[in-house]
Amino acid sequence: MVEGNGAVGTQAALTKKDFESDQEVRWCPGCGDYAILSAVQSVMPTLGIEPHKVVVVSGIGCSSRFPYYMNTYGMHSIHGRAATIATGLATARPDLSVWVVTGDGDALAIGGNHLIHTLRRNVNLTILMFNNQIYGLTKGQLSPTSERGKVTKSTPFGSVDQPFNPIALALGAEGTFVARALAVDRPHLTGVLSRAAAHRGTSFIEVYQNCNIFNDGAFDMLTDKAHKVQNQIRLEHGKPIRFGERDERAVVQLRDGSLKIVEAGSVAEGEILVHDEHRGEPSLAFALAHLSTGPTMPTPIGIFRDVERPVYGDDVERQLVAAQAKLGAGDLGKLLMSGDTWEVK
Amino acid sequence: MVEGNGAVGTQAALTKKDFESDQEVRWCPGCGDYAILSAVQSVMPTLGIEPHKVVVVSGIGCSSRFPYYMNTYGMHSIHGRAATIATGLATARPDLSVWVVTGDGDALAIGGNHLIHTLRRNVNLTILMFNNQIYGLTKGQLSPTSERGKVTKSTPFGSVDQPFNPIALALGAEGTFVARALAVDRPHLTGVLSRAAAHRGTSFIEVYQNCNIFNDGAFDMLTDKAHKVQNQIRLEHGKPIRFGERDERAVVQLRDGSLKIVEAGSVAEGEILVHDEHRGEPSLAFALAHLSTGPTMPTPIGIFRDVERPVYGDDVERQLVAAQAKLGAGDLGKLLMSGDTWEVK
Amino acid sequence: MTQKTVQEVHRVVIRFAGDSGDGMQLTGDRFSTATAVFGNDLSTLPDFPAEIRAPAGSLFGVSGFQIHFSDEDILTPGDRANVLVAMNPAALKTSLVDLAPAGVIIANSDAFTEKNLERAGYSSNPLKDDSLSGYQVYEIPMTAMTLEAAASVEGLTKKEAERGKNMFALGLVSWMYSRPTDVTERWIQKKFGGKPAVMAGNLAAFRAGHAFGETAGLFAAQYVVKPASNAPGRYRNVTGNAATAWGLVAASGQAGLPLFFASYPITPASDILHELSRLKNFGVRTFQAEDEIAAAGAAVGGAFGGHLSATATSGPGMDLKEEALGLAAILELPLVVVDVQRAGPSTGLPTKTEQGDLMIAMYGRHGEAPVPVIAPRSPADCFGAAIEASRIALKYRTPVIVLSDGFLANSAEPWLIPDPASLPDISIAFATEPNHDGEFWPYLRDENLARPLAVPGTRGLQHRIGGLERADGRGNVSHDPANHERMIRMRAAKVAKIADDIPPLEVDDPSQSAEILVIGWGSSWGAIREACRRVRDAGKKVARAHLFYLNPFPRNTGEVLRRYQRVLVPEMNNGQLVKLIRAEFLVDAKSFAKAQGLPFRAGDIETEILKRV
Amino acid sequence: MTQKTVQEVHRVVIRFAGDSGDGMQLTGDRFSTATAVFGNDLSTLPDFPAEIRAPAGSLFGVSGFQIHFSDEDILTPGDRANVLVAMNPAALKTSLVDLAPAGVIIANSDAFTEKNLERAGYSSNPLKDDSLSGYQVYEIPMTAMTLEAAASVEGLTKKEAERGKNMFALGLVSWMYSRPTDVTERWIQKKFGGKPAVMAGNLAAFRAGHAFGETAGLFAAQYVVKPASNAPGRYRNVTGNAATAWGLVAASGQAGLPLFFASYPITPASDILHELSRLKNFGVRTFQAEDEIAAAGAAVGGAFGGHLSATATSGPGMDLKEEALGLAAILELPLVVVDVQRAGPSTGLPTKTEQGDLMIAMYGRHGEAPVPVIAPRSPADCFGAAIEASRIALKYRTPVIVLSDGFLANSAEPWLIPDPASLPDISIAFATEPNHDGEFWPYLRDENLARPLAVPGTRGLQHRIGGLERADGRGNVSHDPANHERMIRMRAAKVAKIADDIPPLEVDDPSQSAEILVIGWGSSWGAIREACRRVRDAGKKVARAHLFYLNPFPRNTGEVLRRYQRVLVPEMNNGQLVKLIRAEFLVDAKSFAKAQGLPFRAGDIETEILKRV
Ligand SMILES: Cc1ncc(C[n+]2csc(CCOP(=O)(O)OP(=O)(O)O)c2C)c(N)n1
Ligand SMILES: Cc1ncc(C[n+]2csc(CCOP(=O)(O)OP(=O)(O)O)c2C)c(N)n1
Ligand code: SF4
Ligand code: SF4
Ligand SMILES: [Mg+2]
Ligand SMILES: [Mg+2]
Repeated sequence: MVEGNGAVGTQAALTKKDFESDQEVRWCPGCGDYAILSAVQSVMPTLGIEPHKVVVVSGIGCSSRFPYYMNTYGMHSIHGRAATIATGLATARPDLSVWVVTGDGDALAIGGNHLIHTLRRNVNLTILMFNNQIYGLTKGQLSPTSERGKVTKSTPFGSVDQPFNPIALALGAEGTFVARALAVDRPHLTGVLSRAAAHRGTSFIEVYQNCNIFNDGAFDMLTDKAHKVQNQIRLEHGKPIRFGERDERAVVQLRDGSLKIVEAGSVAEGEILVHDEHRGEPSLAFALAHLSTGPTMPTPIGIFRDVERPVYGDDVERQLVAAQAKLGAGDLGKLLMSGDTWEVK
Repeated sequence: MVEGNGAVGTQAALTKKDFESDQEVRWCPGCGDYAILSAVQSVMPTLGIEPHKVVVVSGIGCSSRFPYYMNTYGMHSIHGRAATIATGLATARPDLSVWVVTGDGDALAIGGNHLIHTLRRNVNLTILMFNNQIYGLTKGQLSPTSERGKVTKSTPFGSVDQPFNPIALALGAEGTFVARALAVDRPHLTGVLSRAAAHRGTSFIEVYQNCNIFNDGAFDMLTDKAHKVQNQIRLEHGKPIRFGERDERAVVQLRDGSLKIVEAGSVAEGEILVHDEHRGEPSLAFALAHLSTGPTMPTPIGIFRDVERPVYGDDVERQLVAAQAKLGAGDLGKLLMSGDTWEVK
Repeated sequence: MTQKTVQEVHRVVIRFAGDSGDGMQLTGDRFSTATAVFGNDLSTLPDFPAEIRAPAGSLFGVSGFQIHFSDEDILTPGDRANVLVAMNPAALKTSLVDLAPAGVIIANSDAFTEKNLERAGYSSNPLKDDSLSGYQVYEIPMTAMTLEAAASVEGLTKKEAERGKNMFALGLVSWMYSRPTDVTERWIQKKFGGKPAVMAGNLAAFRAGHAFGETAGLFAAQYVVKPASNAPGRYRNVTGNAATAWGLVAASGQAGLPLFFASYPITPASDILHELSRLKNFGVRTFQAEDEIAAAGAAVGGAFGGHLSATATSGPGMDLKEEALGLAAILELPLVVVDVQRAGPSTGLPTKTEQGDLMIAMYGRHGEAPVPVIAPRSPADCFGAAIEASRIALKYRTPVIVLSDGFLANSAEPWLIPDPASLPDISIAFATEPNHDGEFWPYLRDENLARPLAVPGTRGLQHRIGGLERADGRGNVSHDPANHERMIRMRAAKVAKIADDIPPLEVDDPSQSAEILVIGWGSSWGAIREACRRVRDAGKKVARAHLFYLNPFPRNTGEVLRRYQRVLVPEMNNGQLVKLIRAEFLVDAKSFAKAQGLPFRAGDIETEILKRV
Repeated sequence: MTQKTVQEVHRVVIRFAGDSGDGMQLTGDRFSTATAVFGNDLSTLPDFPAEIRAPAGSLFGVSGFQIHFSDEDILTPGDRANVLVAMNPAALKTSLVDLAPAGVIIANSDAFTEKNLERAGYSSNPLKDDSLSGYQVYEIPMTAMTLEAAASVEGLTKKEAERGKNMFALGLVSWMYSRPTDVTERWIQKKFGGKPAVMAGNLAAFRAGHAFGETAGLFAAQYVVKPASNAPGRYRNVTGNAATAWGLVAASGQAGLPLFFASYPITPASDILHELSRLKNFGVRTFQAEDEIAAAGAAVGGAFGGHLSATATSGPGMDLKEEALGLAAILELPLVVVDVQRAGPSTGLPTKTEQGDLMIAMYGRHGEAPVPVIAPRSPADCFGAAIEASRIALKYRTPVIVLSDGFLANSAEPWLIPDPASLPDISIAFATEPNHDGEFWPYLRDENLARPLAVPGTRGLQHRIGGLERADGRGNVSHDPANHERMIRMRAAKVAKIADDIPPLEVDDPSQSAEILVIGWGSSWGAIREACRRVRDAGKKVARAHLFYLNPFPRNTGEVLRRYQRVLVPEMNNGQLVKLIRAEFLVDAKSFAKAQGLPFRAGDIETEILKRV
C-alpha cells in the first residue's frame, strides 16, 4: 500500500465495508446524501488508499455530518471553515488523502472565501459540495445557489438574490479540476469521484443533491426518468457534446465564441463542439458552465476542467527540501548565535 | 439636484474642491494612490451628485485611507469588510451614491467572500480596488494578486501561490460591471469611473496602482513610455480590439473560442474581435480577462463587461412597496393581535 | 356513555413525545393555544432533536413538547410531567425520566411494534411487561383509530390519513383536560384550507380522539383546570423569538426610523429573521447575509444610514460579530445585537439552551470596548427587551447586546398584548446643522456623553468616521496618547452612565429578613421564582432578585448584594454572572451552575437554596 | 586636537528621532548592537508612525528610537531621554516632551529650513530663538558634512549620499559614548556589500561623524558607560517577535514535531511570520492564509495532522480566531496562539502597544471554553513563553494563548543565548494502539485529564472528532445532558489542573514586611520592577510579583495576595487583570490603568506606589 493520494496499493483488497463507520446514519429518510455516502464508500476501496490515510473534513450542515459515517480519520468542524482546516492538514501532511465535504451554504455562503483561495492555491484536496440549493440543517432558508424568486423561510416574498453558478465561480477562482455530478446517478458520480481523487491539486465537485424536506424536486428535470435524457448534457473528454434521447441535440460554438444548443441534424458533425477537459485556458469550460442557469434546463454534467498546475503543499515541501539541501538541516544553536553576539566573561 | 447615483443635477456647478476634505493626505510620496484620489475628486463634480449624497466606505490598508480625503460622508472600517457595510448602507438607503475603496488584500484576501457576494447580488455600489499586488500598510507581504515566485517579507524563497485574476474572479461571481484601469492614466481612468458611477448595480474596477515602496515598478510595462503602447490593449465597445503603436496587433477569436493576439496584418479586418461590453453571457469577457496573466505583457484595459441586471436594494425596496400596497402600512396593534387571542375580563 | 367525574386540579404538566415526523411540536402548540384561549396560565418547553428528520423510531429522533398550565401564575414548563403522551417506544423510553411518579402514560399501542421496540432498545414491550407498574398506563391504538376515523374521507391517501394521529392524540388530551375544541377545529380548517381531504382527515382524527375519551370506558375522570385570574385584557401566546422580532418592529415605530435587520441563519435565532422577513409592509428590510460577519457589517452600514439597525445570531455567530461590534463601539453607532444563546462551546448542542455567552458579550472584543448588555427573563419579556435595547442604542449611540436563549426563543407563554400607544417614545434627533464654529464635529458630546449623529444625505455635515482612534470632539484620526486614554475612559464612562437611566434592581423579599439572596439573569427567572416560592411555602426565608441589566448593573446592585449574608447565583453555564458580581462588588457570591442544555428545574434550585437557608 | 575629558556615567537614555525616511530605526538598531557588544545592559523602544512614509518633515511622520543602556541591569527603555538626536524640526518638536531637563539636543541644523519649520508648526527657529535655553543644544550641519564626507565617492548620487546622514549621526553619538566602531563598520560593509558606492558613502559618513566628535571643539567631554556585570556567556540582542519565532522553532525541536505556522499579516505580529518563513531548513511550514479565520483553521488542521501548530496575530485578528479557538478547545487539540497586543479597540492605534486583550483571551469565545493564557514579560522572555505554551498545549491537548504586545515585539534587550541542550523535553506520545477493548476511544483521559491523540495515518485508529459535544471516553457525538455538563466541567478542570504543573508565584519583597503588593503581568514587568526599586531606594517598602501564568493562576496566588494589606495592579489598559483577581480571590485589589499606547514609565508607577505606601 502506497502513501498518499491516488497511488495504487498491493495489500489485501479493500472493500466498501472498510470505509463504513459504526455510526448510525442520521439524515432524513429519502435524503440525497445517502446516495453520495454510498458512492464515496464504494469508490474509496478502488483508489488503493487505506482508510487510515484518508481524512474527511466537513463544516456544518446536513451534508457535513458525512465524516461520522466514514471509517477514516475525520473532523466535523465549523460552519464554512472546512477548507481552511483541510488546507492546513494537507499542507502539513502531503502524504494524506484529504477530502472536504460541504454544502452549498457551507461552501459558498460563509465559506466562499476559503473555497476560492483553496482553488487558486490548488491545495491537494477533493472537495465535494452537496448542492441542494437550500439550507437543510437550519430548516429551509435561502442558499447562495437558490434560484431567484424562491420562497423560503427567510424569503417569504421570493428571493431577490442572484445565485452563484458554482462551476463558473470555481473556474473564475482558478480551479484546476471542476466537475458536476448527480447524487442519484451512481455510475457517473463514482466515475467523477475516481477522477477527482486521481487529480493532484484541488478537485471541486458540485453534486446536485435532493433535499426532500425543504427543497424537494429541485433536480427532477435532471433526474426524473421522464426528463433526464433531454436535460443531461454529458461532458466527455474528446467527444462531441451531444445529448437527447437519440443524441439529437448538440452544443456548438458560434463565431463570437458563445455556445448554443442546436438540433444536431441542423449542423455539420464537425461543427459540434468537442469537449476538452484539459484545455489550459478556462474560457471554454466557463462558457459550458453558462450553458445552463439552473438544473431545470439542459445542463452539463461531468468534468468541465481537469488541468495540471503546481500543488500548494508540494511546492511548500519542495522549498523545505531545497532549503535543507542548501543550508543543511536547521541548527537551533547556530540560529541563536547568528548575527551580532558578544561574550561576557 | 437629483437624489442618487448617476442622475444629473441642476444646481450651481460643483467643482473638484467640493470633494476635497481638509485632511492632509498621508500616503508615501510617489504613491499611486494620489493619482486615483485626484481622478475621483475630479470625476465626482461631473456626476451631478452632491457631496452629502455620497458615501465612501473603505476597509483597512493604505488604499483604505481614501475616505478621509473626500469631503463626503465616509467610513474607514475593518479590514476586508467594507463591502458588507456598504451593502447594508446601500440597501437601507438606495438614494445614496455609495463607493467602496479597497486594496488587493482588503478586497481579495480577507474580503474575498464579501466581494463575490456583493457582485452576485448586484448591490448598488462602485467598488474601486487599488491593486498594487502587495500589502502596503503592513509593509510588504504577499497579496492574492502577487505573482508566483515573488519574493516578499512573508515569502523570502518566493511565493508558491497562484494569484487570482481579479477580472476573471469578478466575472465568475456574476459581476455586471467589471473594468480595469491604470492609476496613472487619468483620462482613461476618469472615463471608466464615470461609466462605473452611471451603472446601477455593483461596478467593480481594478485599478493598477504602483506602490513605490514595496512593489515599485509592477506596472511599468503598462505605464512606461517605452512599453505602454505595445502592452495596453484598450477595450472599447463596438470596436475591433487592436493595439500597438500603429494598431498593428489585434485580438482574434479562434475556432475553439479561445482568444489570440496576432499581427493585425495577418488576418482579415472582419476576423478581428469586436468588443461587446453588453453581451449578456460573460464568457467573452472572461476570455479577455485571460488574455493576460499579469501586467507585464499585453493586457486589456477598460470595461470588460457592463450589463443590466436587477439591483439588490431596488428589489428589496420594490418588495416593501408591493407589500405596503397590498397589505397597507404595517399596524403594530394588528400585528400583535394576529393569530389566536383571548380576552381575560 | 358512562357517567364521568370531572375533577378540578390546579396545575398539570403534559408532555407530548413522538417521532420527529409525528408532528409533536404542532400538537403541543395547538394544545397550548387552546389552553391559553381557555384562560389558563401556561409555559411551554419544546425539545427537538438536532437532526432534521431522524430515522423513524430512533431514540435520538424523539421530538418532545412539554406544557405546564394552571389556574394560577406559571413560572416554568414544569419539573416533571403528570401526563406523557408517547407516540412510539422511543418516545416512551426517552421521556420516562421526566414523568412524575404515578404519572399517566397514554401510549399509541399501534406503534409498539417489534421493529420500533428494537429501535428503541427495548428487549420486551414495556406496555406488556410490568416495567411501567408505577404508572397509570393507557394503551390506545391511535393509528388504527385514526385510519378508521378518516376512512370515509374521499381522496385521502393512507399515508396522509395516518399522519392525522397527532390530531387524534390532541383530541383525546383536549377531552381529558376539558379544553375548548372550537379553537383547534377552526385552526385545522384554516391550516388545511387548500387541501380539503387533508383537512377533513385531520378534523375526523381530532374529533375521533375527543369522542374516544368521552365514550371509551377507559378514563375514570375528566379534569378541569380553571382559568387563571390573570390581569384583564386581551392575551395571546408568544414565543421569545416572535416577541423579539415584534419588539424590534415596535422599536422602529417608536423611534420613527425604518428597521434594517441583517442576519445569517442559525438555530435557535433564525425565526427572528423568518418573522421579520414577513413584515415588509412595516418597511422592514431584512438582509440574509453570506455570514455573520457580513450581517454585522451590513447592520453597521444600516445604522450609519440612519435606520434602526439590528442583527441576531447565536453563540458561534457571536464569535464572528465581535470585530464589527468593536467597530460600532468606537464609531459610536446605535446597533442592536441579539444573541439567542445555545449550548456551547463550539457547535456544542445546537438545539439546546444555555446561558454561556455572558462573558463573550461583556469581553468578546479585543481592546477596551465595553457595550451595554441586557437579558430578557421570559418569552414575552423579549418584546420589551428589544425596545429597551433599541432605546439605549439610539440614545447612547452604542451597540447593545440582548442575551436571549434557546429556551426563551421557542418556549411560549400567554402575553397581555400591549397597547402600542403605551410604548415609550425612543426617537432621537439627528444633527442637521454644524455644531462647532460652522463645522460639524461628530465627537462632541451631549449630557449623556452621546455624540451627534449626522446621517449621510444631510447637506453640509459630511464627515468621516472609522476604527482608528478618534480625536475627542473633532473626530479626526488622532494618534495622541492622551487623547487615546481619554477616549477609552469616555467610552467606558458613557456605558457606565446608563446606570442613571435604568430602574434600580428590585428585590423580592417578603419576609424582609431573609439571610440569603438568590440572584439570576435571563431565562432562569421562572425557575428561580418558582424555587423561591416553594422555599417560602416550606416556611423558609429567601430573597430574590433578577438582573435585566447586566452592563451596567443597576446603581443599587452592590447595596442589594451586601444586604444579605449569603448570595447564590444560579446559572445555566459554568458560572459567569457570579464572576462579574464578585469582581465588581467583592461579595462572596456562590455559583450554582448547571449546564445540561436544559432550562433549570425549579426543584434543582429549591434544593440548592434549602441547603443554604 | 583639544584634549577631551572622558567622564564615566552609569546610565544613559538616548533618543534618535527623524523623518520616517531618515533611517532612525536602523540607526537605533545599530547603536543598540554596538552598545550590546560593548557589554552594557540595554532596553530599546522603537516608536514609529502608522504611516508607511509620511510626507517629509511632518509631525506625524516622525520615527523615533529610544535606547537606555547602563553598567547595571536595565529594566525599561527609560522614562526620559538624556540625549535627543533630532534630524529635523518635527522630530525636535514631538520628542522634546520626552527629554529630561537640561538634556542634550543634537540637531541637524541643515534640516531646520523655513519649509521644515513651517511643516513642524514652528513660527520661529527654536535653534535660534531661546526656547531651548533649558537644554544643551548642539547644532550640527549633518547633511552638509555627510555630503562633504562622501564627495569623493565615485558613482554615488547626491540623494544616496545624503541618505548617509543617519550614519553621520550614529558616528557622532558612537564617539560621544565611546562605542566600538568596528561592529558598525563591519555591518555597513556587509549590508551594502552589493553596492560599493553606497557602502563607501555610508562608511565615510559614519567615520566623519565619529571624527567630528573627536576633532570639533564642540563637545567638552566624551562619556563612557562601563560594561554591565552580566552573567558570563554569549549574548545577543533580541526582540520579542524574533524570540517568539525562535521559541516556536525550539519548541518544535524539543517536541520532535515539525512546526506548522499559519498566519495573516498584521502589525505588530507580522515579523513572527517573516522570521519563520525564512527558516525553511528547520522544516518550518509557514502558510500565509487569506485571513485570520483561515490561519486559525489551518493551524487546527496542522495540529490534527500531528505537527506543532501555531498562529500569531494582533487584536483584530484575535476577534476572528475565537471561533476556531473554541473548536480547538472542544477538539482538545494542541495549538499555540500568539496575540501581539496593540492599542484597541477596533483598529485603534495599530502601531502602539497595549495590554487590552487579556479579557478576550480569557472569555472571547461563546459558551464555556476556557484555555490557558500566559504572558512573557520581556523581549527575551518571549522565547521561553513560546516553549512553555507549546509544552502546555501538547501535554494538555489544548489551545494556549500567549499575550505578547507591541512593546515586547519591537523592543530589544541583550539575551544570554540559551544552550539548546538545556531546553526541556516537551515531546509527547501519540497513540499507536487501540485503548479500549480493541477500539480507539479518543476521549479517554490520562492523569492530566488529557485525551489520547491519534494522528491521521496511524493504522487502525481512525476516529472522528468535531465541534458537537463529545461523549466522555468514546468521543462520539452525544446529546446526553449529563454528559454535556460532565464534559464542560472536565474541560475546565483540565485547564485548572495545569496549576499543579507550573511554578508558584514568586514574590520580591526584600523587607519581608511590605504592606503593599504591586502585581502585574506581561510587558510592564521592567517598569514595575524599576518603580519598586526606586521606591525602595527611597526607603519605602513594597512587594512585587509578576504573573506569567494568567490562566490558571499559580496555586499560591490567593495566598500571596492576601498576605498584603493593599494590592496595586498596574496595567496598560482600563483594568483587566484586576477584575480577574478580584473575582477569583475577593481581594480589594486596586487598578492603576494607563492606556496611552505607550509602555509604562517607571516614574508613573513609582508615583502611584508612593501615594499608597
Ligand atoms: C457560524 C455559524 N453560523 C451559522 C450556523 C448555522 N448553520 C448550520 S448549517 C447552516 C447552513 C446549512 O446549509 P448547507 O451548507 O447548504 O448544508 P445542508 O444542510 O443544506 O447540507 C447554517 C446556516 C452555524 N452552525 N455556525
Ligand atoms: C483583521 C485584520 N487583519 C489584518 C490587518 C492588518 N492589515 C491591515 S491592511 C492589510 C493589507 C493591506 O493590503 P491591501 O489591502 O492590498 O492594501 P494596500 O495597503 O496595499 O493599499 C493588513 C493585512 C488588520 N488591520 N485587520
Ligand atoms: S433536511 Fe434535507 S438535506 Fe438535511 S438531511 Fe433532511 S433531506 Fe437531507
Ligand atoms: S506603502 Fe505603497 S501603497 Fe502604501 S502609501 Fe506607501 S507607496 Fe502607497
Ligand atoms: Mg444546502
Ligand atoms: Mg495592496
